Amino acid sequence: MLKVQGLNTYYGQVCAIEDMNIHVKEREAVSVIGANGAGKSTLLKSIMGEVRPKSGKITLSDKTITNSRTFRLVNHGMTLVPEGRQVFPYLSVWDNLLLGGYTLSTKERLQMAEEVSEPFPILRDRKNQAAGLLSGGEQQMLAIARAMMVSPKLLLLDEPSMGLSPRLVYEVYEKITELHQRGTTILLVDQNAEMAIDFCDRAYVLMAGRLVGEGTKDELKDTEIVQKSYLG
Amino acid sequence: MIVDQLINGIVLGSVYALMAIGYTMVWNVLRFINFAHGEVYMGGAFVALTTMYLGAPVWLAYSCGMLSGALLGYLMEKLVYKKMRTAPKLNLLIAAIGIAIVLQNSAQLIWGASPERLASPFLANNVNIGGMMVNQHYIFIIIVTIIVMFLLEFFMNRTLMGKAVQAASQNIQATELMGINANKVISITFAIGSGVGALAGILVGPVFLVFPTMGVFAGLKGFTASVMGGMGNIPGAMVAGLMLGVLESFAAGFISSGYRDAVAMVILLAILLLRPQGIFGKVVAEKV
Amino acid sequence: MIFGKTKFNGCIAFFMALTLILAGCSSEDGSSSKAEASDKSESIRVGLQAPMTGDNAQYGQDMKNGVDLAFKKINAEGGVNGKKLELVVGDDKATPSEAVAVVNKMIMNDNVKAIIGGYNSSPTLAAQEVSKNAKALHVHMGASPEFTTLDNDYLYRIILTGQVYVPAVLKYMAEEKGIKKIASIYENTDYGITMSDSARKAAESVGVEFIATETYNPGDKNFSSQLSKIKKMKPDAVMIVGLYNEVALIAQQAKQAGLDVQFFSPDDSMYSEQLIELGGDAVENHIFASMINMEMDTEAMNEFIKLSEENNIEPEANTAIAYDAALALAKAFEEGGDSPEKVRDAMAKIQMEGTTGLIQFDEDGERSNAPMIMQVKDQKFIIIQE
Amino acid sequence: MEHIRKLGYRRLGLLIGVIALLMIPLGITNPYFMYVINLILIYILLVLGLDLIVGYTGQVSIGHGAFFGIGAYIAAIFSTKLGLSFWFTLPIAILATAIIGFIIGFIGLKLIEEYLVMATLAFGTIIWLVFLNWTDVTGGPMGIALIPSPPAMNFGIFQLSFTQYADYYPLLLFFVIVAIIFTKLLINSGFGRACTAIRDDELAAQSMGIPVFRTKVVMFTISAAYCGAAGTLYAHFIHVVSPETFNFTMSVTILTMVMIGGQGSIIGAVLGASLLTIFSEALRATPELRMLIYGLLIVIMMMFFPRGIMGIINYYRKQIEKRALLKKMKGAKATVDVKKEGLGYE
Amino acid sequence: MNKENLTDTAILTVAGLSKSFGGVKAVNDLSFSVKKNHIHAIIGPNGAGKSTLFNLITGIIPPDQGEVRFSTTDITSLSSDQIAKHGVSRTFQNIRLFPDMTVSETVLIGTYLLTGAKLAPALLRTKAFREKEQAAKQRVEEILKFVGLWDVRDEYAAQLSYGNQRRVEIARALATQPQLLLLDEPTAGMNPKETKELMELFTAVNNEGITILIIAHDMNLVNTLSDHITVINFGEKLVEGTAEVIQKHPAVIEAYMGKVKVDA
Repeated sequence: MLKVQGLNTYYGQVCAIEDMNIHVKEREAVSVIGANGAGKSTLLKSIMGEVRPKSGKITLSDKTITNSRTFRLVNHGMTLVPEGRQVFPYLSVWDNLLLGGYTLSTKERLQMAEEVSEPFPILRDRKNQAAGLLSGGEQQMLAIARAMMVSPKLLLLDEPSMGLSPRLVYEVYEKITELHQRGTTILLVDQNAEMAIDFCDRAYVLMAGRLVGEGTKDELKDTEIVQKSYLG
Repeated sequence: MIVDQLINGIVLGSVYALMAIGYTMVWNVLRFINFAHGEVYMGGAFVALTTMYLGAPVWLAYSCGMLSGALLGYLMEKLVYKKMRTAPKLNLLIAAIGIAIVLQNSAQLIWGASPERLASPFLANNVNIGGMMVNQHYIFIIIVTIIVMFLLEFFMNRTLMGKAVQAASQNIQATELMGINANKVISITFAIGSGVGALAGILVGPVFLVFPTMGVFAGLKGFTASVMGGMGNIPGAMVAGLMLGVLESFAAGFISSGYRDAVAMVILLAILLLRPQGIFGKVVAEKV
Repeated sequence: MIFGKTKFNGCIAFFMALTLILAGCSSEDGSSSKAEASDKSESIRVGLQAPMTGDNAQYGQDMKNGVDLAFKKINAEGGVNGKKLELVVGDDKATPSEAVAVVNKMIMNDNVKAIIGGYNSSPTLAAQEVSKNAKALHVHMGASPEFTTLDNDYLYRIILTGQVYVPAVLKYMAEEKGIKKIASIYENTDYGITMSDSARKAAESVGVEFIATETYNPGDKNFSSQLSKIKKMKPDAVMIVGLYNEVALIAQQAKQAGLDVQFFSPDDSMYSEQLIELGGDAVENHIFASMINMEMDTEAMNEFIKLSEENNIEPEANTAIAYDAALALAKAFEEGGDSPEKVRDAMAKIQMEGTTGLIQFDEDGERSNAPMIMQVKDQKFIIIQE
Repeated sequence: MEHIRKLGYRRLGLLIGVIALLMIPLGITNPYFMYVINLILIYILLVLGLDLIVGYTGQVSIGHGAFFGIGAYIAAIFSTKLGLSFWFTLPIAILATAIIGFIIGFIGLKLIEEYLVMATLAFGTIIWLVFLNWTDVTGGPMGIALIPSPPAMNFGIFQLSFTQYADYYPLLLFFVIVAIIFTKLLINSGFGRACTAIRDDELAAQSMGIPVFRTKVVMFTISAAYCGAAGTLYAHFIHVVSPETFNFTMSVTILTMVMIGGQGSIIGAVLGASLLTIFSEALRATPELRMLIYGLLIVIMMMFFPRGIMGIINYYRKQIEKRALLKKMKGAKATVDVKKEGLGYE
Repeated sequence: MNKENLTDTAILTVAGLSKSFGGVKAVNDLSFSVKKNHIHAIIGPNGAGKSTLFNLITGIIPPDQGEVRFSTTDITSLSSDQIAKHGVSRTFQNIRLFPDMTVSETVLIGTYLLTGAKLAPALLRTKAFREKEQAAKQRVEEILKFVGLWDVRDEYAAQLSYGNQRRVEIARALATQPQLLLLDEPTAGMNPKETKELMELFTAVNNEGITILIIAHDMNLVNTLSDHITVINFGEKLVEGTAEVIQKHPAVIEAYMGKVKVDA
């Protein structure tokens, strides 16, 4: 479904991603793990068109999407839950959700809002509260629900466990798993290697902007490289 | 005397309020001071004037003025500011000042330096309100300002497009992630803000005349009012504009007319130092 | 490396280059101007110092039109002693420092032999020093009276001073209109202050009293506060000292504020179609003293009107006055020839009919025509007292 | 040894340069050009002053026209009303602008970015309105005219009587050279480095023990004093001051010169002041188009050359250096792509 | 080096420190102390409040409650430049260099406290001033040689490799002659080789008698380097102790690895 070929991304002079090749198949859940600064987030940002890659090719369902504008990609059925949630702090929870469905018709939008908030009762309880006042975990739920508004075919998640307590991390992963089981393809990036590997079908290991390992859940679980990457 | 000055102040204040709302809209999305906003105010008034010369009825001329103001703002954003998104704020500021200079002098080339009076169907009549004779056009200005405020308030807080504008002001990248074309949202906001600015110029035209440099001080005042009201706050801008107008009139009436403009500047300084979030702004603690 | 090791060296290098360029230009220019002076054939350059941009731009434009007409006429008749007159326009933006800058440039760089303008008092006061040092005639339209104390033989005023205008109009107001209590609102400039001071001096002798005095700054468009204050004092009449834009606006806003009394102005600064266009009903009955009457049936005026129609120019009072100044200047050049002193002496002795009547100057360089009293009636300017 | 010789040459070069600069009036016969050069020198002082705070400390002010005005008005008032000569008005003006600069800096520099811009704008406008309305002292809109020239100076070989523009030139040049040396000494000291650190990263600077606020205020004070000195020179040179000269437009003009020359560079200041002054004087021929072209120039410069002329020069300088380096390395893989660096902020 | 004799005195004491942002508690009633000459590590998951803690200690943000003492001085309400003056220096999580400066210029900024900023001597170029400048340049040279950046001293700091940029930051911090050095995730984003080299540098710095307080994710680094470890989560202290104690602590495993797997 998603294919990244020979991707190079630079921040000024600094190379953040070097010759990256990954792919995601339909209905698959793929994780990308690696230490801080390994280039995981840059990878997602490059795919999502937030950062301009220097070279390489990205295709989504056989369509080349390299250098596409972010909002176009969303309309193509791919969306990202960004690192650090990035909810709109001064807008209410419900407005955040509705904005997620900006491209839908009014009727569909309201219907979807009801639908996606169903698994997250807390969002319904706090409908009119400013999103910035939610706790980290709640914001993460909101960010995921917001991304689900457009019923994406492919959902990218950037560090969904960041700054969350273990119990919350657990909850977040439960929700993601649920989404996956309902048929959403997922590409997920997380520092929390253990959770990420447990969740996925297949994973990539990144280190300093390069792909250093790849394999299915079971292959990777006990390899040294993974041990190393999640411990540092 | 007090009532006189109060009415003067409210009329003046309504215009400041409209200017302030325009500034606030632009600030809302790009967080920078569009120094050329005063020139949009002037441009709108001149186009209205020309349309009227060509024989258009008043309502059509006014609308044309507003639309051309909006177009001017849109072009400004499209041709200059958009290309400078990543530029330092200082460069943007100077570019805006450059645009203001260009527009002012183009206006002089096109329409000449001599002030013109914009026609108003209401200017000739005074209305008796509780024994006070108030000009009908003044009342027209106040009513239009209030309507515009409510419309924009509705647009910003009750429509999804308005929410998108707010979202873009908080986080452009996340806004794009919602499938929203943030550039378009910004352009539209710029156009609306500029249209409102042009409307202010059109409303003032019959009272204070239309001439190429009319935007300079009006711009400063509108800008002061928008800071007073809390940048980005539409009702705040409205109330602050009115307050500023009344305060100025009182200062001019009871202290010295020469220092009328100094009042606005002193208020601006005081607000910046004591309540930079504006009189009606809220302090929102953000994680550093 | 483009520049030397230290920035200072770079600065010096740059400045040297700049100098070379400028020196190149200047020697070229200098020689050509010298050639011009000795050749005696080409043309006489005259500078116009007036506001061409900014709030006062239309006055400058009017003046330019007037001078253009005059020069066209003279050049068509063969010029001055066979030389064509050439106009150099300098924008003083109605500010003293710009006036100094632009007169400097016109005299030193453009080689102009005389200056017409400025329109406003303060810029003229500042710029006359430059023209005086260069021995260039300076014929201006400013109103400030201090000019007589400047000891500048090259400075001439083509209009009347406030000391002539103000008593005339006050006398009329007191005698014909029976006005006792007057409020005044004046522009806070040399011009306004002079007029206001003259008015206060003259008031006693004609038996009127100033009960309120308000000021505004040039460029102001909102006079509501001042008018409210004046309204409270209940005057019989209000004297407005200002240029036509402001007079029209003040009258308008006074009407909107419900201040309905006789308005008048001391001089003809607002004598323009523009006043009626902007002021409409509000300026009806406005009284002022004037040195010029555009309806006057004199040879000079008729010629001026004909010329302006031919050239498609609005015949404004300011245009006619500037036209007079240019004609007077041309005559002085014709009689004085190449010597600046002789030109000056010719100007001092000049006697000619202009659109403003007999043009002649006293030893201070002032004109001494008697003003007439005019009024706006039915959207037209009419004379009510000769 | 070689080092010393180099230094000696440099000194000699400077000496010759200064003498050559002093000879300029001999080469220029047109007094108007002399006038323009003098004006440029005054602008250089202003731009150097503003650059201290904008270019070296990273704080924006669009109120520096007011300091210029305060200096000019103090010179005008003290010389016309009290009869003080230039040599007395100059220190008074410098001191006064420094004090006012200190007060304004102390109040305003707590603000950041656009809020500081607005505050300096408000301050500049207030001062301008005071010039305009305090008629008893400042002469209101008429300003103050007939400001005397500096007293004649006799140097034995030549006299400066200050009746011609050429006479002002050595005096103005002297102050500009002093200002340039002063600026150089300042920015090459611990204090100057502290300022640059604040400009580049306030937080990091503070963590190095630099008292950010105090440093900014001191720099603002010095910057105001430069403008005060320029104002005094201006008043005694033009002989007239009036409020319009020192309004918002003047503040913007100085800031534009800083930006167009290139921030944080002495050569940039000289270039910006010179080119913009010449440009604006050259456009006097077309008064109606003058400001229009001027405005367009500003917009285009800001859009395409955000680092000003110095940005362009540095870009080509770097490119030349890099080419030389590449030649040296011959065949070695180029590590840096020149084009990537661009002319501006990216 | 005999550490034990020196470690009795606490160089930094944090007591009951709290800070919240818009209702969210970033640091909550946190207390710990750093002993002189130790390398003290602070670990915890992302968002646990570690960087906020550093910002509180160095006075970048004021705490809501609590006290920070440096040796015997109360530095709670001091501004960060004053704290730096007392001898606390730091690096930042996202490297904060001065974009327009070369390596040696950047480090020269660090000598601000050494040279001072007196204007008059600078303008008169007095002897004392020149001597101080000379001393500062000397110090910069020493430090650059010490951290191994002498060869790249004239290059723009921002154009160096990630690892060297971090070195510049450390060199700059060292130039202030600190007694306590705070390092915020100094090895984040480094490759193993760079990490190893940086670890060597830290030991060398510590051997110069400078106490180090370090935030890190790299357990390997923490275990090898640190004398003492404090684990925080949700702004609260979870555990503290030596590396061995921490590694085996169930709460740490839970917090850090995100899942209760004590039994496994």
